[in-house]
Amino acid sequence: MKKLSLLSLLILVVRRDLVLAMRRRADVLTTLIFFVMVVSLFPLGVGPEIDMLRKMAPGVLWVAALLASMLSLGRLFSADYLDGTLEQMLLAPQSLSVLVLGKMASHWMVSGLPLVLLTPVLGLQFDMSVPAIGVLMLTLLLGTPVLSMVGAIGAALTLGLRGGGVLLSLLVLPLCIPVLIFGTGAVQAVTSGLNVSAHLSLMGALLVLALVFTPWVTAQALRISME
Amino acid sequence: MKKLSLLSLLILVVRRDLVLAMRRRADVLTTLIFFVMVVSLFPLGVGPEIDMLRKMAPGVLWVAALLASMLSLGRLFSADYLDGTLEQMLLAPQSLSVLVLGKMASHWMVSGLPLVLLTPVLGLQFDMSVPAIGVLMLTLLLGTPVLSMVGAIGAALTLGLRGGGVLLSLLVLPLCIPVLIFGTGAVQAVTSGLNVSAHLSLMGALLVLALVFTPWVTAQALRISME
Amino acid sequence: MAINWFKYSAPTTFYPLAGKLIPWFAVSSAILFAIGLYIGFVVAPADATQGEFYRIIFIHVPSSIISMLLYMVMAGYAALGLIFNTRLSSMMASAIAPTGALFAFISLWTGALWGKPMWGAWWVWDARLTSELILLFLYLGFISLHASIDDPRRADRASALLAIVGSVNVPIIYFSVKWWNTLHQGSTIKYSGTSMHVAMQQAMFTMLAACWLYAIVIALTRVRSIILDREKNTKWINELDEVRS
Amino acid sequence: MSLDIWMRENPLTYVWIGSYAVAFAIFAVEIAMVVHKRKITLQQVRLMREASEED
Amino acid sequence: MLEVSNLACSRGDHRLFSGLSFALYPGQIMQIQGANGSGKTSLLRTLCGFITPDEGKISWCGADVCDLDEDYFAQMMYLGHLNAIKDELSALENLRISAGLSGIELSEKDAVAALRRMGLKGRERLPTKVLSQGQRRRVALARLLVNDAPLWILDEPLAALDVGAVALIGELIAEHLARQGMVIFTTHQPLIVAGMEMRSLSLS
Amino acid sequence: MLEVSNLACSRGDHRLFSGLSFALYPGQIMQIQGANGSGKTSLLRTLCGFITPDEGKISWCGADVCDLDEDYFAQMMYLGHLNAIKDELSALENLRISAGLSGIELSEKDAVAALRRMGLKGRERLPTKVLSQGQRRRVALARLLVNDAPLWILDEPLAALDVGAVALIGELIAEHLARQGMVIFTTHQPLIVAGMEMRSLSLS
Ligand code: HEM
Ligand SMILES: Nc1ncnc2c1ncn2[C@@H]1O[C@H](COP(=O)(O)OP(=O)(O)OP(=O)(O)O)[C@@H](O)[C@H]1O
Ligand SMILES: Nc1ncnc2c1ncn2[C@@H]1O[C@H](COP(=O)(O)OP(=O)(O)OP(=O)(O)O)[C@@H](O)[C@H]1O
Ligand SMILES: [Mg+2]
Ligand SMILES: [Mg+2]
Repeated sequence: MKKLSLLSLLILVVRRDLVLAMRRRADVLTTLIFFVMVVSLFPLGVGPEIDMLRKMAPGVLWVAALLASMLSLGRLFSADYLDGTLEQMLLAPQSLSVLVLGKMASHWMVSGLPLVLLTPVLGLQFDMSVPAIGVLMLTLLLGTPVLSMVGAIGAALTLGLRGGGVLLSLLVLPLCIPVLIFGTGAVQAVTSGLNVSAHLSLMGALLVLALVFTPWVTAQALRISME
Repeated sequence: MKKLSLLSLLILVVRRDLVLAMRRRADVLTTLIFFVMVVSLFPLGVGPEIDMLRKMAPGVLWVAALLASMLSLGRLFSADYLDGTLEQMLLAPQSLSVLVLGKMASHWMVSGLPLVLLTPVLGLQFDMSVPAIGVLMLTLLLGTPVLSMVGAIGAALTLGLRGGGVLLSLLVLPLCIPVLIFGTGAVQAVTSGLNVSAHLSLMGALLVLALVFTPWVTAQALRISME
Repeated sequence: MAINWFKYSAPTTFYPLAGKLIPWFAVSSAILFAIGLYIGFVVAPADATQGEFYRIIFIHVPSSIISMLLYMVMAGYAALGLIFNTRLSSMMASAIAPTGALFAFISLWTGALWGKPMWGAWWVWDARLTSELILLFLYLGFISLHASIDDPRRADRASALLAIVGSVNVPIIYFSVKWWNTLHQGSTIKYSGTSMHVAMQQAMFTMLAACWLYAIVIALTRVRSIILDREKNTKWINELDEVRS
Repeated sequence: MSLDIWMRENPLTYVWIGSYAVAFAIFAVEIAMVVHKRKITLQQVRLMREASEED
Repeated sequence: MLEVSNLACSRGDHRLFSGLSFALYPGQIMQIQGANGSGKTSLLRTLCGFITPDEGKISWCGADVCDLDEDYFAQMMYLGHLNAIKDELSALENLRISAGLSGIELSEKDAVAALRRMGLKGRERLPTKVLSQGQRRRVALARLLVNDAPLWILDEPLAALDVGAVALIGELIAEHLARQGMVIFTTHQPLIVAGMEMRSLSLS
Repeated sequence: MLEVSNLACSRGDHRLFSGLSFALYPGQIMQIQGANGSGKTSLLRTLCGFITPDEGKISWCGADVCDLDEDYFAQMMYLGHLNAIKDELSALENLRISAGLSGIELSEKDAVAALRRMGLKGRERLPTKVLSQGQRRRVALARLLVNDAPLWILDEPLAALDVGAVALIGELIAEHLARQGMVIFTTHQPLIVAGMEMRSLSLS
């Protein structure tokens, strides 16, 4: 019996969650389809004028990504909570923060990354230009991990509560507004020919900030919820 | 011991659900706040150009109403399911459809009607004209009951399932698209000076259709889910 | 005749029958694809207005038609399964759904590729396009609901109800979308209404038949796996040759 | 823009690669999935059969 | 009269019972026995029509219950594992509403009387959230007092009850049988019903 | 060595126990007794650090467990009401992953051997979804075989197990005690551990 290092623990958790996600493929797909569906509802509501759609596109995609990632967060800890695995994780003799980071990472790979990869297709539906789509993807790539990480705090706090879904959105959405503003701001900058690096570096800073603090905060929230 | 008529059964169910909603006020408020929040995210995502916002407004409000009502639908039957009341309802010697209709009605009063009443405030945020707001409210008044009713089918089908929320939206959103289209279409018609009565009567027709069929279908779905 | 139907609606007899039919359908489908592609690309002349691009039609139209047809077939099987409680019908419905969704996807994809040279945009919010997209969503909803329920009988019945509700809604959705689109902008899109060349027609029908046979082959193969999975505790499954070897 | 030009110059390649190759790739993937599913299911059924024979 | 012939039921891949036949006549009582997971609850839920049996028929007074549907429900009351009471409502409101759902308009006076008989005096107007587990079960059981259905289907009615309440349930059942009622129930505890022969059915 | 002094714990408004003190030395075993709802699970969860006690102190080898934190967790293993296994994974994957989470890299061979000892031969690679309740519990208990923590905290380890498995658990515990391990557990069934004096603690 060999002791595991922190890195291999992280890899173990990520791999476990990815394997589980693959065996429950329906859950992963539903998030993705929800995203596509919300995005496609907007033209139906706003009308097919392509000019307006093009302008709305980054906002709509970002808001839809925000909502999809909020909704999928409900499942981040709840399965482990219900079958008792979360208890065992809290008793792990290694850093709980690392475990949590692993779960965040796999949540992002399963519910954030696919959204990023789908963005070009949806962007074309709104007739966005190619550089705009590129920047949009870049901002989503930087921003969705932040959503997963900040959302994890909310998921940990609302674990096992009635009406958890809506409550979760209420807690987390306000915290995610900066990400939304920088994300859409960058795309608007590129379409009006401005420099986007300021926006992107701000988002990078947010990402680093989230990486440093949220795993620890989420670990604390989990300890509170399991009492 | 007097036997109850169908009408008084309906009233009983509606009253019961309203009393329960009042004693759990937080749930009602969360739906409302979610609605306000989604609507307010859009200007942040799309940018402050008032012309575009005015054009988007009906679509955004409708989509937000759709999403808010989807999210609150998760709770339509789940509380009764978990504490066993739903079992007793299925064994009621009177029409299950009437019971279901009562639950739909109170769901609408609690989560659809408040949205309609909030619309003027949010409409003004987007600088909509007064007649447009009037028509928007009218369409929401006709449309949100349809959302509650069609959504009830989805809620009954996904009762007690893992990842219920997203799945519910996935099932129900496509079915609600006609309501969305006619609802926003009416507002666009009034802003471009056209006659709205065609839209409104179509929505009325959808409402009648839903009233006739959905309670029965939902009752069947409940029987399937309780097996 | 009636007896025959019931006989083949039992998984016990249907399973080997399907096994025997699959190779025939598969071979004819492959042959028809070959013929269709030959006529479509070699025999049929280029279109006067659309040039070579119009050749997308030979895959686009069959897959569009089949995606819609399969939804009706699926809903029909689902309804049969719900009303008469026949296991096989429900299994057929769940076997058809993924194929239907893929055809809807192909239709969207090829349509988008056609749109680029014709309209200059990959996607416009046209009535037909939008309703095909919604059809894809309906398929995905059916599949997701079925996959989320662990108890197979409840899964069958719940998703059957959904399919039926969906099929009632399809016309409503279609007309609403159509109306929505024509309200503001005059019809920006018109398909080339010229009468078709004979070879084009032949290619299209051959491809349609090929796609249809392909769908049958896939649905039958899939339903055989479903039967195996659902009935794995029964005696007849454990006595099948492919299981024992 | 470069795609537009390439497309106009090579319409048949565009049609072939864009539509038919993708469609047939999808068909191929679906066939592979169905065959794989059959293999897996058979394997599972055999496993269950062996497990029940051991009892 | 409830008649069950050749009933078979399975959950998931698992056959719980098959070839089960019995008849229950007015004034008779029957206990279902069996280990955990042997299918007692499943049998009762099949009798209620929640679960469609794989094979066999359940008939009420000669007619198949599937055809009778709501007419059968009017003749029957089911009390399951779950109490079917709302935490937010008081015991009184709960009882009146659940009577209303089964089609009976119950006056406040009758409801209070039923709750007092169940030993809930002084607690009628408290939200059930603050009641103890046993008191919550009593609220659910009070429905037996305000219902005139001849067939009672009770799943572990004694769970969480203390000795006094168990005796009271025995009394209630004896009265019901004396009125030519029928009772079918499961329990892991002994239940004594005065002066009645207890039939029992074992699921293995 | 686990030492508990003057422990008090309450859930909701309700004081479950107070003034509880005991010490557990290497090679000792202790059973917690008490009616349903008397607070056995709450006590064990307090010992694990999930619940902060109202009063009192829990110390491990002289140091407060709140200060030790992860060092204490490395010395302890807890097995609760819930099995902590994933339906979608096979027994083998489950065991290897849960060993990994407690910081041990378990080779496939060792894992298979442990599962066989628990009587799961031939079922190592089936998804646990298709296993029976007792088999699922065995998968969870297999963790006892691959863990070298000296303190075992077991909440109803015998639930859902048949006679053979109960005897096996008795053996495992006896071996663990012989290795100078410590065990604290609850159960409603009798458990015989060969040649050990069983201390017991009653909660009322
Ligand atoms: C993503 C884009 C598209 C989608 C989703 C789509 C969808 C459909 C559907 C559902 C049909 C079947 C209609 C029926 O059988 O009644 C169809 C037929 C057809 N489509 Fe498309 N389409 C798309 C793009 C295009 C484009 C760009 C063109 C050519 C400019 C085109 C030309 C046709 C033609 C000629 C037919 C057959 C005509 C008929 O039967 O009415 N489609 N399409
Ligand atoms: N929906 C379901 N899907 C699959 N299996 C099920 C389902 N419901 C119950 N079972 C299984 O059916 C069996 C019978 O369950 P049932 O609840 O009828 O037992 P019981 O005799 O009432 O037990 P208890 O004494 O614990 O109440 C159990 O093994 C259970 O695991
Ligand atoms: N989160 C909570 N809030 C309020 N009360 C609680 C909470 N958790 C448990 N209780 C109450 O605390 C008491 C003790 O519960 P506990 O689970 O410790 O009992 P137990 O002795 O383990 O019972 P069992 O033998 O059934 O396992 C119970 O009366 C329970 O209702
Ligand atoms: Mg039971
Ligand atoms: Mg306990």
